[in-house]
Amino acid sequence: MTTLTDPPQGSFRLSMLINDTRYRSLTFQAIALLLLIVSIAYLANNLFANLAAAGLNIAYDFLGTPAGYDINQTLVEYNSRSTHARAALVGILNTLLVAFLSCVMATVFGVLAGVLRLSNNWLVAKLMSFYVEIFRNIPVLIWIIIIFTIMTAVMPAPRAFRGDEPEASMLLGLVAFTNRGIYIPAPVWGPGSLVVVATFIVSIVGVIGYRRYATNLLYSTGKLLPTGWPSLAILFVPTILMFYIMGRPIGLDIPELGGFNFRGGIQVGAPLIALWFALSIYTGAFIAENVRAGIQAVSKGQTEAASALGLRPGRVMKLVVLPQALRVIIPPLISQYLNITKNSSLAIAVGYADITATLGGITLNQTGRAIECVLLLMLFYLTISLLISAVMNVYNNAVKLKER
Amino acid sequence: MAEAATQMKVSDEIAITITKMNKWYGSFHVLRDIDLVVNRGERIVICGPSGSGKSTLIRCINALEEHQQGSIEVDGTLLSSDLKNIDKIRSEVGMCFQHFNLFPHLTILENCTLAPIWVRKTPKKEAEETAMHFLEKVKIPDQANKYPGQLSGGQQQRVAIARSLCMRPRIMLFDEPTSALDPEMIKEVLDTMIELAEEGMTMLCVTHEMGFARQVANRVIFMDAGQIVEQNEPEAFFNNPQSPRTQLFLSQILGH
Amino acid sequence: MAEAATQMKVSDEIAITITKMNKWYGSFHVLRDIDLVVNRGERIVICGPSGSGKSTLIRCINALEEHQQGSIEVDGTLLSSDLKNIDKIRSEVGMCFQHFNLFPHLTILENCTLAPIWVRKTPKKEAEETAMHFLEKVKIPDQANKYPGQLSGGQQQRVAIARSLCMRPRIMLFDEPTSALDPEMIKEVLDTMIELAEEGMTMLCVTHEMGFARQVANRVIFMDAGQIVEQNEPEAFFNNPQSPRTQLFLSQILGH
Amino acid sequence: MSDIHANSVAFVRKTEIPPAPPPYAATGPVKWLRENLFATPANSLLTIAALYVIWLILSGALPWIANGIWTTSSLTECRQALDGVAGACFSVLTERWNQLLFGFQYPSEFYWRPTLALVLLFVAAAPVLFFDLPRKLLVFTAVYPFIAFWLIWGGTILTPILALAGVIAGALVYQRLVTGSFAYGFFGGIIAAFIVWTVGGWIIPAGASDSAMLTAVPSRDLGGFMLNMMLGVTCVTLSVPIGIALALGRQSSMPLIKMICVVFIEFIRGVPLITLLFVASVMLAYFFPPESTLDLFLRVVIMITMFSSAYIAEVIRGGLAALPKGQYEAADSLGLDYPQAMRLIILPQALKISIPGIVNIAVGLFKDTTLVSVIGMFDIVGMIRGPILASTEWNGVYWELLGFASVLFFIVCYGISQYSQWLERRLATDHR
Amino acid sequence: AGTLDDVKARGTLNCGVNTGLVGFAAPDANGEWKGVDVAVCRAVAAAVLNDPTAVEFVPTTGKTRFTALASGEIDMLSRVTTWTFSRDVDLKFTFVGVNYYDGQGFMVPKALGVSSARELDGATVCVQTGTTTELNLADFFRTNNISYEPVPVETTAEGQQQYLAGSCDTYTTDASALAATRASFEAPGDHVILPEIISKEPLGPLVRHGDDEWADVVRWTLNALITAEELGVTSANLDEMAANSENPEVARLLGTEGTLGEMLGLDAAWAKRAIAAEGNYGEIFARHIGEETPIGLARGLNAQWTDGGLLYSPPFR
Ligand SMILES: Nc1ncnc2c1ncn2[C@@H]1O[C@H](COP(=O)(O)OP(=O)(O)OP(=O)(O)O)[C@@H](O)[C@H]1O
Ligand SMILES: Nc1ncnc2c1ncn2[C@@H]1O[C@H](COP(=O)(O)OP(=O)(O)OP(=O)(O)O)[C@@H](O)[C@H]1O
Ligand SMILES: [Mg+2]
Ligand SMILES: [Mg+2]
Repeated sequence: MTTLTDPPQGSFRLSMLINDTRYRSLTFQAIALLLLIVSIAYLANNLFANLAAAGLNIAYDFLGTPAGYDINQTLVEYNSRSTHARAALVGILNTLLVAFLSCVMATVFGVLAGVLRLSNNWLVAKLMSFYVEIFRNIPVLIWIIIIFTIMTAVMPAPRAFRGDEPEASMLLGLVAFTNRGIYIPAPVWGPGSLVVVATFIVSIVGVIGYRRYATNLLYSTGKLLPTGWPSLAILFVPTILMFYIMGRPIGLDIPELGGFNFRGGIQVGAPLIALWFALSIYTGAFIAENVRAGIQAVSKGQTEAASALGLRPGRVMKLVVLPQALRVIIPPLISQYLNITKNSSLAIAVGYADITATLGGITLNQTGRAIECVLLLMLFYLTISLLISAVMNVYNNAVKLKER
Repeated sequence: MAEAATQMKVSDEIAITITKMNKWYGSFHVLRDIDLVVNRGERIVICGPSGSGKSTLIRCINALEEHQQGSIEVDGTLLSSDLKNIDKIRSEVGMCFQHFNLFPHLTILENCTLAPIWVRKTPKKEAEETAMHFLEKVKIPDQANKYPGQLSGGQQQRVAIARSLCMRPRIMLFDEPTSALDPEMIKEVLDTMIELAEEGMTMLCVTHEMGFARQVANRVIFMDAGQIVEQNEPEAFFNNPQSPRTQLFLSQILGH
Repeated sequence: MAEAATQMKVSDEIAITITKMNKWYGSFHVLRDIDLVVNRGERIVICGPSGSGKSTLIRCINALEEHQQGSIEVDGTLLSSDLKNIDKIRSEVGMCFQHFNLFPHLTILENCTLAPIWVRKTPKKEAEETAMHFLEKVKIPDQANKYPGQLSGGQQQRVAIARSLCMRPRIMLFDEPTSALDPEMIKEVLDTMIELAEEGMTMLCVTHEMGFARQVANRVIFMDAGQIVEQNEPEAFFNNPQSPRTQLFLSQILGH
Repeated sequence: MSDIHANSVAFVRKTEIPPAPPPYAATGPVKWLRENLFATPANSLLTIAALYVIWLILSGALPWIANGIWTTSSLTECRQALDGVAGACFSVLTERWNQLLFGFQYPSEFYWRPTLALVLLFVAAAPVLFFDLPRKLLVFTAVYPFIAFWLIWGGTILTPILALAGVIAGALVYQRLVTGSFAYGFFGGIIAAFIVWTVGGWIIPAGASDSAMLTAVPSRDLGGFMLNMMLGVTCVTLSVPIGIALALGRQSSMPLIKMICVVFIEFIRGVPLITLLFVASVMLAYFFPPESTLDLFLRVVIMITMFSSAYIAEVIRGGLAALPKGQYEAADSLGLDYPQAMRLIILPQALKISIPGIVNIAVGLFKDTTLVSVIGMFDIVGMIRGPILASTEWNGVYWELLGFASVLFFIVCYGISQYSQWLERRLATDHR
Repeated sequence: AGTLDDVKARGTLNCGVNTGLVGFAAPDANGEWKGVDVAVCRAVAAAVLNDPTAVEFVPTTGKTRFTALASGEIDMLSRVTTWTFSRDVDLKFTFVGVNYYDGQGFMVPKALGVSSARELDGATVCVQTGTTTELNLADFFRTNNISYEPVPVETTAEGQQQYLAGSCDTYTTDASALAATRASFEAPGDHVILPEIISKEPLGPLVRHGDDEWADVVRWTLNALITAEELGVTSANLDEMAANSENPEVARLLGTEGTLGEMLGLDAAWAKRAIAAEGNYGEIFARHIGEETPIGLARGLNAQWTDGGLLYSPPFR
């Protein structure tokens, strides 16, 4: 920017470096830059001196060597001959998995508790504030350990299911709760199952279509169709019919006790469950507060105005309060999602193979490449959080209320 | 100006009957033995010191507050805890608030069509036509696609009036509709209300705009400490108040 | 009333010289070729429609905003990017804002002594004495130990004036000092300003209080769209405006 | 009053109606029950469900607590004593309370020292937390860190005295020079403090610690809940000034400084604390000269402080943004320079607004100090998961130990958050 | 300066140990560190600083141990660390010897009825992460073509809890540690250690690469403990042996003859002090993990070569 009228050029004096607004900020920035460079140089110099003294170097080729260890919960093909990079990938996917599951469940808990906390039922409201206070004020690590302990120390071991008079039995003969996790039946896709699945997908589209149609109908003729039970019917009836028409092509692979463990079915490991549940219920308490604040942020006048127009309470909620409350709720909600992702790194306390446990744990231990592993680890989390904040910014800009 | 008021027709039909109505907030007795009959087409202005229960009274009429004793009958429907009756009364009675309470996430047009579509089940197109009609009436049809936040206070209050009118109410309640507005804007809102009055709408209006009261009211009611202390035709009320409390109040308000 | 103005002495010394000053906000040209010479002891009132650049102009004078072309000289000091000069000018020039901008966490007395102690390096005791002197002058010595939040708007604005005066400025700038006040309070602030004017303080005052302008101003400047459109002695300015824009403006403001 | 009619409009009240008590149905417990518990059928169902949940919790927990055994010396004995009845073995707490609170290495004869430090902490924190208390108490707050350091770590008293002397010298020089320019004062103060520390370092005799009044305790021996408290208090205290600097930097008009602060803040906020603790435990040592002996405690303090200062910076930035622009302008127009304006006008107000936010960060941080157990420090969680649960006597006692830790954290965190709510209410009504 | 000088200047030895493994390194009820690894630290401290208590014990986890050593936070690491090629060569450490020849084994509850590791197909295995154990385990099951499910645990304590809670069928680690763990159980008899030893685990103290003086000090202190047992020097007869022994090697060892201490940069009585600290290797073994202790390990491979074991110290000459 061209600045003020100044004395003619050439009369530069050294004191102007401090006294002249034009140079002053340059001076300060130069000093800051210098300090920054000096301190980085100092740290880097120490680093290289230390590494050289220890005869080490910074290299990432260890990522290509076989990891040598096994991982119990993997979403992609992996065995002990796979590389460290692949182990890291397994970890990343596991982090994303537990973060995703926890976000969903935390939202459910949070919204429920937040809404119930505003309920005019005194007892329920008090119970919910008890939940919120208890969970907010105790460290999440302790919650993870407590829930993991419940999983491992209270649930029966698989061997309890053995014998003629087993101490424990499977729920409905389908699901087994053990201290190693929960075993649920896995679907077996027979011929024709594709048709059933396709039907189901078409039904989902159908439900969306029906709801659109109902809205349009309301708008064009003023007829209000019910949406609740018809949606359910559209969702399930055709699929169930098709299931029987195709001769029940989808079977269940029911977990069965064999050898040391249950076999067959899908195993959801105890660490995953503990982490999932603990993160959800802990973060749920925070989300509940956000939800409550969001709903309370919609002024009482809005509800009154809507009721005065004759809208029933349910519609007031749906048409007036929620759309406004969501704008308040969603930004903190997204940062809670970010917190969940970051807190999922506590997986290390329960032996869940997330990125912190694989790359930042076993790989680091096995290769001794501490600096490299920790840097990669931070890079990963940084990427995730930058992505999430980018999403948040986009959202915030999209819903900003139009003002004068 | 009193002529203007008398020119407007008042029918003999009764619109609202309030009998021996009492209301408490906790143990605080806000409304005491209120008796009031409003005829169709009447325009009533309610005034009184702050905290005297004016807002509470008109909020009881469309069940935004519940009363504990006595009865309120609107257009022949008794206000009880029966949801049906409440719905019926609310669709007969429009209300305007001090702070407009427009829905900030909806455009002006959507604000106006929301209730007709969802409560009256009017087709959207028809609702929009009605809305445009009333927006024209309050003289802001060109703002229909803006958001409330983009309008001035006076414009917002006029939208709020239009929004109520879209439900085609037979009675309108106003709770200090101009007290949150700048002086220039007060006039435009009062003009709209006067126009409404001239069309014969039954109106109950809490306001301290004495000019408005003189011009359109059939009756002015003065409340204090939860009671109706005095009521009279505007000329008589202002020129010759009977109760000492009314006199005190008027001296304060007009001396200002 | 014009006599009052002419009574007050205007010296030949020049206090402020603004030459061909231009300022842009981004690409928006707020001030265009402003030329203005203010003599010591002169009292100038600046008026004009909202957004015409009045505030910007006087904020440029004490470097709250920087200008991009032309020069501003205050008391012989050229306003440049040299911090020394800026400091010098700011300690010569006092400023009062529309919203007082008192420091809410400090008492009235602390508000007044802060700058003398830290900028002028006056000993605390002496600073307090000065402060009390000026607080007496604006007629609120008894509030010295209260906090700004405990005073009325008019009192706050008078404290703001006293606070500026404590730095013993030779020039005072006022930016709509009364526009955030209730009518009763406007008078007490204007009285203080008139007193100040009578003592011969050089003043630049953005205001729409025409009574004040007539009573104390030597000159009234009318700005529009970033330019000085017209300037004249108050009587001539109000009774016989030349430019059509001024006429329009005056008709609006006086008709109101 | 049937005389009120459209035809006879005029009405004047002659008699005042006195306030009457509300009808019984509108008051009393009946109304309360009806309104708050059984307003609608759905509501009644909810109430019953809630009662059931409460019954479930209480019926599980109460007998367990009531039957608790406090006096046995191992789990086996405790199980025998319980004889199949559901009950808690609180004896693990009576047996190991010292380890849970102080770690297993802190000499037991010195337990009074950290305890005293904790008590004094309340005294020191009071004037900061409650504005009404006499400002003079802040003097004690200022010396408290040195007292606490000496109490907890012991060693020669000369060390804290020297540290204090350095700070005082710095402050004096700062006061002397700051009237000239903030920069002179600031750097002069720092230099003076360093001179005093260096010179003092030569003077303190090498063996002073051995013959000290309080025996020195190495920081490796700190543990248990005390470690959580110390990490929490130290890191929050240290991170407030750093947070202020970062927040001011982020608001700066100088792009480079702004950039540095933004990058730092966003980086720290983007990674989980645990990775920073990994940095402390496995990386940081590489960044310092080999001969420097930064022990793990210090390294962890550095990383946690960085972590919390980034979050506190964001809170303070909010406080700064909440101040009206007029405050900056008024300060400018009075001729105050930037450091003066910040110190005298802006920060006092911004910090006051930010206190509730800072307190929330502090609570979060305090809870997060449990993560140090993951890098092998023996805080209360580390003690439970390591030495105590692994010991032969108490292998398998989960609930009592985890419950105890939870209760401790709950008391502290809930207390602090109640304080912050009280403060928020108070700030809302304060004369501002 | 070399580590030796640093240690002398500091007056204490920083010794990295396990966070808690009974018999090797664990704090007792009074918070005092005890165990075979700890004894080595004390011996070195005694040799160098003339004070077996001048040791700072730094508890390290599998994750932190190598950084702690590489960065200079500790002077030596004495923490059941397996001597492997990559640790020695790639991570740039110097293993100065072996103080315990170990091998990886499995522990299972008796009730499971398993008698060989090869029967563990499909089992859930608790294993400490970041150890060679984890790698051996993978290799063992891979070569035997059977499957398993690993449950990674961070510390011995955690492994023990998980195993006892039944969330894994078997716990695998070095056989000595298994014995130590089992010893701390309420009912040790309910658990068996399977006969297979699936790996070689030579455990020993290590120091940083490149500081040979210091490596020599630690190496020969360890050797002194072993040689002392071989020569029959015990903490009890130490003074007597030093005064009267006919054996020239004993004389060289105990510094009554020759200048071995000087060559190391220490004084003549260094080894004598090292042995005095906790006794010779045999005494240490017997006190912490031997058959009389709850851990109850037999000497086995860790007997002197003269008794058919692998302990074979180079001569003091
Ligand atoms: N929700 C409530 N709970 C308890 N008391 C209330 C509530 N709403 C209003 N009140 C009290 O009832 C009394 C009457 O209130 P109301 O709002 O009707 O007065 P008003 O005449 O409209 O006053 P204003 O002119 O200030 O609007 C006041 O004393 C008020 O404090
Ligand atoms: N910081 C800024 N950035 C960009 N534009 C600005 C800024 N401040 C003021 N403006 C614009 O500059 C113009 C002049 O503003 P200024 O405040 O000087 O007007 P004014 O004459 O004082 O008006 P008012 O009577 O409303 O105070 C206006 O159009 C305003 O929108
Ligand atoms: Mg009201
Ligand atoms: Mg202006």
